[in-house]
Amino acid sequence: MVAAHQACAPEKDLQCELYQHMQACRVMEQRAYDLFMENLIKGTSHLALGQEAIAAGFGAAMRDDDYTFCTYRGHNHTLVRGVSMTAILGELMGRECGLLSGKGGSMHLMDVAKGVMGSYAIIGAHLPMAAGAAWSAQYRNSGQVAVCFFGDGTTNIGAFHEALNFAAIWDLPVIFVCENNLYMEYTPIGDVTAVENPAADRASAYGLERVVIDGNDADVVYAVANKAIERARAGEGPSLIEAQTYRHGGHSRADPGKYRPEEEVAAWKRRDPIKIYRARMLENGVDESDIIAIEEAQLVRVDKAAEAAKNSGPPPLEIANTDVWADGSSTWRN
Amino acid sequence: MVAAHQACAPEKDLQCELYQHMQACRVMEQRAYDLFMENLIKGTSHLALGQEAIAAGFGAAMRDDDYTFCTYRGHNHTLVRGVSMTAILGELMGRECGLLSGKGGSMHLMDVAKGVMGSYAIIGAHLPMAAGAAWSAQYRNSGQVAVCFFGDGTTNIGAFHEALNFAAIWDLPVIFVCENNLYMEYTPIGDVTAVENPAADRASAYGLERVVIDGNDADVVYAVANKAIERARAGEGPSLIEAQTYRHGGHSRADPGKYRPEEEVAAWKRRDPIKIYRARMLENGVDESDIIAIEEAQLVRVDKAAEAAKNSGPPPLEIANTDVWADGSSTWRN
Amino acid sequence: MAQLSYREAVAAGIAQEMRRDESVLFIGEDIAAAGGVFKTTEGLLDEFGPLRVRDTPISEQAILGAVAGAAMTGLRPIAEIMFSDFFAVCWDIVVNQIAKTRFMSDGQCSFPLVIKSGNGGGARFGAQHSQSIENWAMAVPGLKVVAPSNAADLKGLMAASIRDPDPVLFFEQKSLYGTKCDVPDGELLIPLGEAAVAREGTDVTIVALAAMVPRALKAAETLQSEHGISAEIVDLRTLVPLDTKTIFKSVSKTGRLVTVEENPRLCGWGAEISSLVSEELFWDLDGPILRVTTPHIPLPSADALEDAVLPSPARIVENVLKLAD
Amino acid sequence: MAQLSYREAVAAGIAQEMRRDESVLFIGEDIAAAGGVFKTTEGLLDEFGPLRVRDTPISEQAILGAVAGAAMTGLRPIAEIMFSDFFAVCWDIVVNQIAKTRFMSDGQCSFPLVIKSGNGGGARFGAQHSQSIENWAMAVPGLKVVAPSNAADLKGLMAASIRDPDPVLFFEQKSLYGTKCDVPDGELLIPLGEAAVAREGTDVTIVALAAMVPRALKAAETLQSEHGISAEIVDLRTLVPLDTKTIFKSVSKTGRLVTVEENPRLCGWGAEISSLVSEELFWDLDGPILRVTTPHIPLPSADALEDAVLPSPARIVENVLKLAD
Ligand SMILES: Cc1ncc(C[n+]2csc(CCOP(=O)(O)OP(=O)(O)O)c2C)c(N)n1
Ligand SMILES: Cc1ncc(C[n+]2csc(CCOP(=O)(O)OP(=O)(O)O)c2C)c(N)n1
Ligand SMILES: [Mg+2]
Ligand SMILES: [Mg+2]
Repeated sequence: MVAAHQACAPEKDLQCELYQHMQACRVMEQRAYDLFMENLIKGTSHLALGQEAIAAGFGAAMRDDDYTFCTYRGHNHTLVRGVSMTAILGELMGRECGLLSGKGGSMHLMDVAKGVMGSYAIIGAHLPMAAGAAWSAQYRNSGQVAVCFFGDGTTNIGAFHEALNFAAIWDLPVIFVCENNLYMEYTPIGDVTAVENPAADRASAYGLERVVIDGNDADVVYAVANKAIERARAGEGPSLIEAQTYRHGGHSRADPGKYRPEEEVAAWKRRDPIKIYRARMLENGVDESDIIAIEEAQLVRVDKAAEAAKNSGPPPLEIANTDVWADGSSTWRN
Repeated sequence: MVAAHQACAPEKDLQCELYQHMQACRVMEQRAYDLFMENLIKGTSHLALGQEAIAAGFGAAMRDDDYTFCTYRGHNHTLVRGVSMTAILGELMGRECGLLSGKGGSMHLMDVAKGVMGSYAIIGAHLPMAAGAAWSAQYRNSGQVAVCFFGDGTTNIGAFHEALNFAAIWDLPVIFVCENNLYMEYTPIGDVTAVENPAADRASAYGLERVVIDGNDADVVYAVANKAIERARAGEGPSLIEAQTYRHGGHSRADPGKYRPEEEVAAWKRRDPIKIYRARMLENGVDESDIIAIEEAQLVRVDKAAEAAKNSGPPPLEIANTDVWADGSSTWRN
Repeated sequence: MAQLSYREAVAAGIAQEMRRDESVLFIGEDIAAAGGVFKTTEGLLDEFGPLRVRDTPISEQAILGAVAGAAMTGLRPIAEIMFSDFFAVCWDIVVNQIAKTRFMSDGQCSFPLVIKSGNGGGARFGAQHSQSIENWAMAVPGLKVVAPSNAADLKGLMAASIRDPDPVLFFEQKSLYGTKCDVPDGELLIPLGEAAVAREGTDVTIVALAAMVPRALKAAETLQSEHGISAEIVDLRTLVPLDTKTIFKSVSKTGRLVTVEENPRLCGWGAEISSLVSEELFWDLDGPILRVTTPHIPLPSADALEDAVLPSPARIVENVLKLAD
Repeated sequence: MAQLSYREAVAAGIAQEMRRDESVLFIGEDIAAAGGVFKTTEGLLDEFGPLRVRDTPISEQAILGAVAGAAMTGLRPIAEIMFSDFFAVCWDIVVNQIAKTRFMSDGQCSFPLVIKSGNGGGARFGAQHSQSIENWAMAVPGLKVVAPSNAADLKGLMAASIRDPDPVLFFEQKSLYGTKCDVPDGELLIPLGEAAVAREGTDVTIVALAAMVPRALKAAETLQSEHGISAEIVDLRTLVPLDTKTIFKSVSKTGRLVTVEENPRLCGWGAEISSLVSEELFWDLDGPILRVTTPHIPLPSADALEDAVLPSPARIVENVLKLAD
């Protein structure tokens, strides 16, 4: 396990960037939670409250033209690439201003212009797709890398295995990031996995290095992300990173998360990545006023975004029948 | 790698049993080859000439009520469980006397009464099925084990991964036997696999012991099979065994196997499991006349079997429409 | 007779069979300790214990391989595939192994198993958690296919599916989980392959399945009250075996047929029924056969969009009126 | 104009497009060094090199995931799934990812890719290597579906599929690999969505696809010579987009329709066409619509059995005669 907080503190700007990413994610998802409660978000939604350091660390380390592939629990990974918060909340609410005009929903955020190549809701499927984007970057010699986020439960499905082997044999510039939050939906990962570290203990099966990190420490994530991305860009192939973390809430909207021991939840809440990072910034001599400025700015941002999304109407019904095909139509006959 | 031939020679009876299994397999598959050439076997067929020690070792070690699951390259694994040679050759030829009346074919041999739970031709699928049979044995407390044979190429498909993890977490009495013959169809396994030993180097990913054995040494196979079966029967869970071997011919009927270096083929032919075992029996003091008796008996057996199969007619056409359903019919409407 | 929800009927049907037969086991993701993500399996772990009701990893191929291997060797297992869209990750085990092996083996073994799954749209879950795929299942020789429209049918058909000697794909329509109806007390068994006439009528036959049945019934009321058209509603209940007798009897009487499917248009089960009727009952038809389906698109997530594309009572009425012209 | 076999036309079509467009790549199992298990891809590795023509592990989900990811990011990849039965092991990537993502993303990305596969029976390979699954593909919104019946169409449709901006499932019917025909020299492109009238006729329309086209043509000869019946044969060539115009034009003329499918009966593409015709062309029909299909069974392996169940010219003739009664 890569040790927690490295000796040398990163630049102040970078610290502020990481903190800002985490704050943005936190307030956006908290707002999303409130919007469910008001029944303004229908269907389901999977929050990553408590897991923000991973999205933030990678977001800060990635180049603008790199690719992100994420899951239904992908609001944060999407946001940190510079995607509009209004468009994200609008999509969760099924509004016209939504990132996908309401056609995708909470589980399918995607913004190709920002390198966010989609959020996928069938466990495992996006791992080989990320490998494919990396293969494309390798063939085009573009220097891009693909970063693919997924959960601990995903390590037991076949597509995980195929993607890892495939990426390894072709030295693809892809970084597989397993966010181990200890649970599938409601089942503890240890109950259904033959090894202790569901991702890291499989790395050697693909000739890869074993990497387990503290996923609640943004600096650690950032450092490890940078290293893996550099390797990938240099043509040295894929990485598999297991980042240990915890979701503060349930699996999805419907789930109060009661299957988790209270002390476990409490212990992890004490290790809240934002709390940790805030304390560290102060320790490192960052002015508290600068920190507060970030926090306030993100609150203003989320207020505006939520307001704009609320003011947006439902999408025009015609769009339900568009864009099945590249010609924009859904016509299957002449 | 478990060392070749162990110090203490097995009983003479056992040596004869192993040798007889190998001889039976060899002459049956050589005859199958001849029958292709005469166009009496249509379609395709996948021979395991050169790989007989693995089927023989396991066949000798298994209890009558244990389960075998094998692939399209499964003639030998089927035969060693006591299945009729006439029925096997008849099935390859699509005759009425065929094991499955011609409905299955070369790739799908199955004899439930003998514990041969089928031969499967979609790579990987039978691994979870074997785990399922083992789960059933475990639940029924029957003491049965399931033995599942597959190739090196099969280790890169998703079902492999899912089955291994599943079997491991439930401590299922199943033995996964990877016959590493160095090639998928025409592609060397090393070209497409991220590790050197496609099965064994993945064992730790499922909390299993790393086992690589000389698959051309029937005594080694028998010893390792016994150990794994005992473990499984004792409730100690699954094993994954990588047995190194080589097929003397091409992948299937259509393939002359030209992609393989001549010296490689020659070297492995020198390590023919039958040649090796014959020499060892002599060394161990078995009378050559006993050996010759086995050889002659198997030749007589295959002659009879082939003759009987040739004399059997095509299956009655009606059976093409039977046994889709348990009531024997293929009726989907009233 | 007690009122049960469609959701509660799932566990009721399974429990009925688990009580009478020790060879019935049940596995799936989050079905044991958590009682299922749709809360359809609550109480089963407590009653039958962890050897018979068991949580699995996210390994759909392993889950279905496991029930296949267990069914071949004497048990009667049930598996849950959480959302029917996920059948795509384990389709091989269903279509190439479970559905074909009995035939290939010349009848040496059977697959007395049930795979139950939450099917269909209406919950704003988006394209990967909403599809109706009962037509995929119908297309596969060797599978039986069940899709009840109410709690009583669900319980009785679930029990019959578990007792059935063949593999059954059992579709629970997600949008019906909250619906309730009277369910007879005691043992309930409804044979596979029998459609139900959910409403008698004389002018037009509407054939529907699962969540489309209540919608067709609503449409029938409007047709009667506003247009004086008497619609007969046939609830298929099972796609395989298919109760062509009940369909044909109704169409012979009415001379007009409309099918209502939740699955997308192309190669839906409605096409199969349409083709059967135009092959065998052509001379009884008084006009074209119409199909109401979800358009041939993936399902959108936003509530307004999803409501616009799933077949609605209004769209059913519209189509029937076309026939009446 | 040179004679090419259906087998040779595969590499010819791919090579034509790889020459003009560097973004076309091709991956699959044993397709590079070995030239494909059906010898359909010989010469491609030599001409285009190992970066563009590449062997993969037995990892169908990875193969299709790879082409999906590459297509989203600017390339036009081709993948081979060796036998179409194997689509079942990677069906999720096809139906839930490739087919849905463009729609879900509101048109932000496209999937200009081709998945080619050996389809169908007749080679005595048994139930897991012989199925015709073009109807599975047709049932999925977001996929285009191509299945040529001869070498010239194969080359031209392969090229057009590679240029098409949407994902195409391209079915090569295995039993046709050995057939030959004249193929125009130089660049050949046949647009998707255009059926061909393979034989003109006036009494009955027979709609067929791939290997069923030559069988329908044979049946037409018998019908003409022995029964004086003039059959028009429509070779669909692509299932999606579907050329309903050509079908309807023919049926309007003949008033009678028989479809001939290699896939098993239930929910086959013939049902879709039957339902389209009975919905939109009902009043032009002079009698029932008949479907000839493989029975609803897995395919048996023995030659005698396989020949007995695949639709034969004789069975087509029999069905047409039923209509003529
Ligand atoms: C193939 C498939 N099986 C099951 C599901 C249902 N499902 C959605 S999320 C989830 C748990 C995933 O756990 P993990 O990978 O740890 O990710 P986390 O939700 O913890 O971020 C499951 C089982 C699915 N979406 N796809
Ligand atoms: C899912 C799937 N993909 C591809 C194939 C085609 N295929 C049949 S055998 C084979 C090679 C298998 O190699 P290996 O597992 O090493 O077994 P061997 O044939 O060497 O015994 C392949 C690719 C298949 N049957 N199933
Ligand atoms: Mg998790
Ligand atoms: Mg091999």
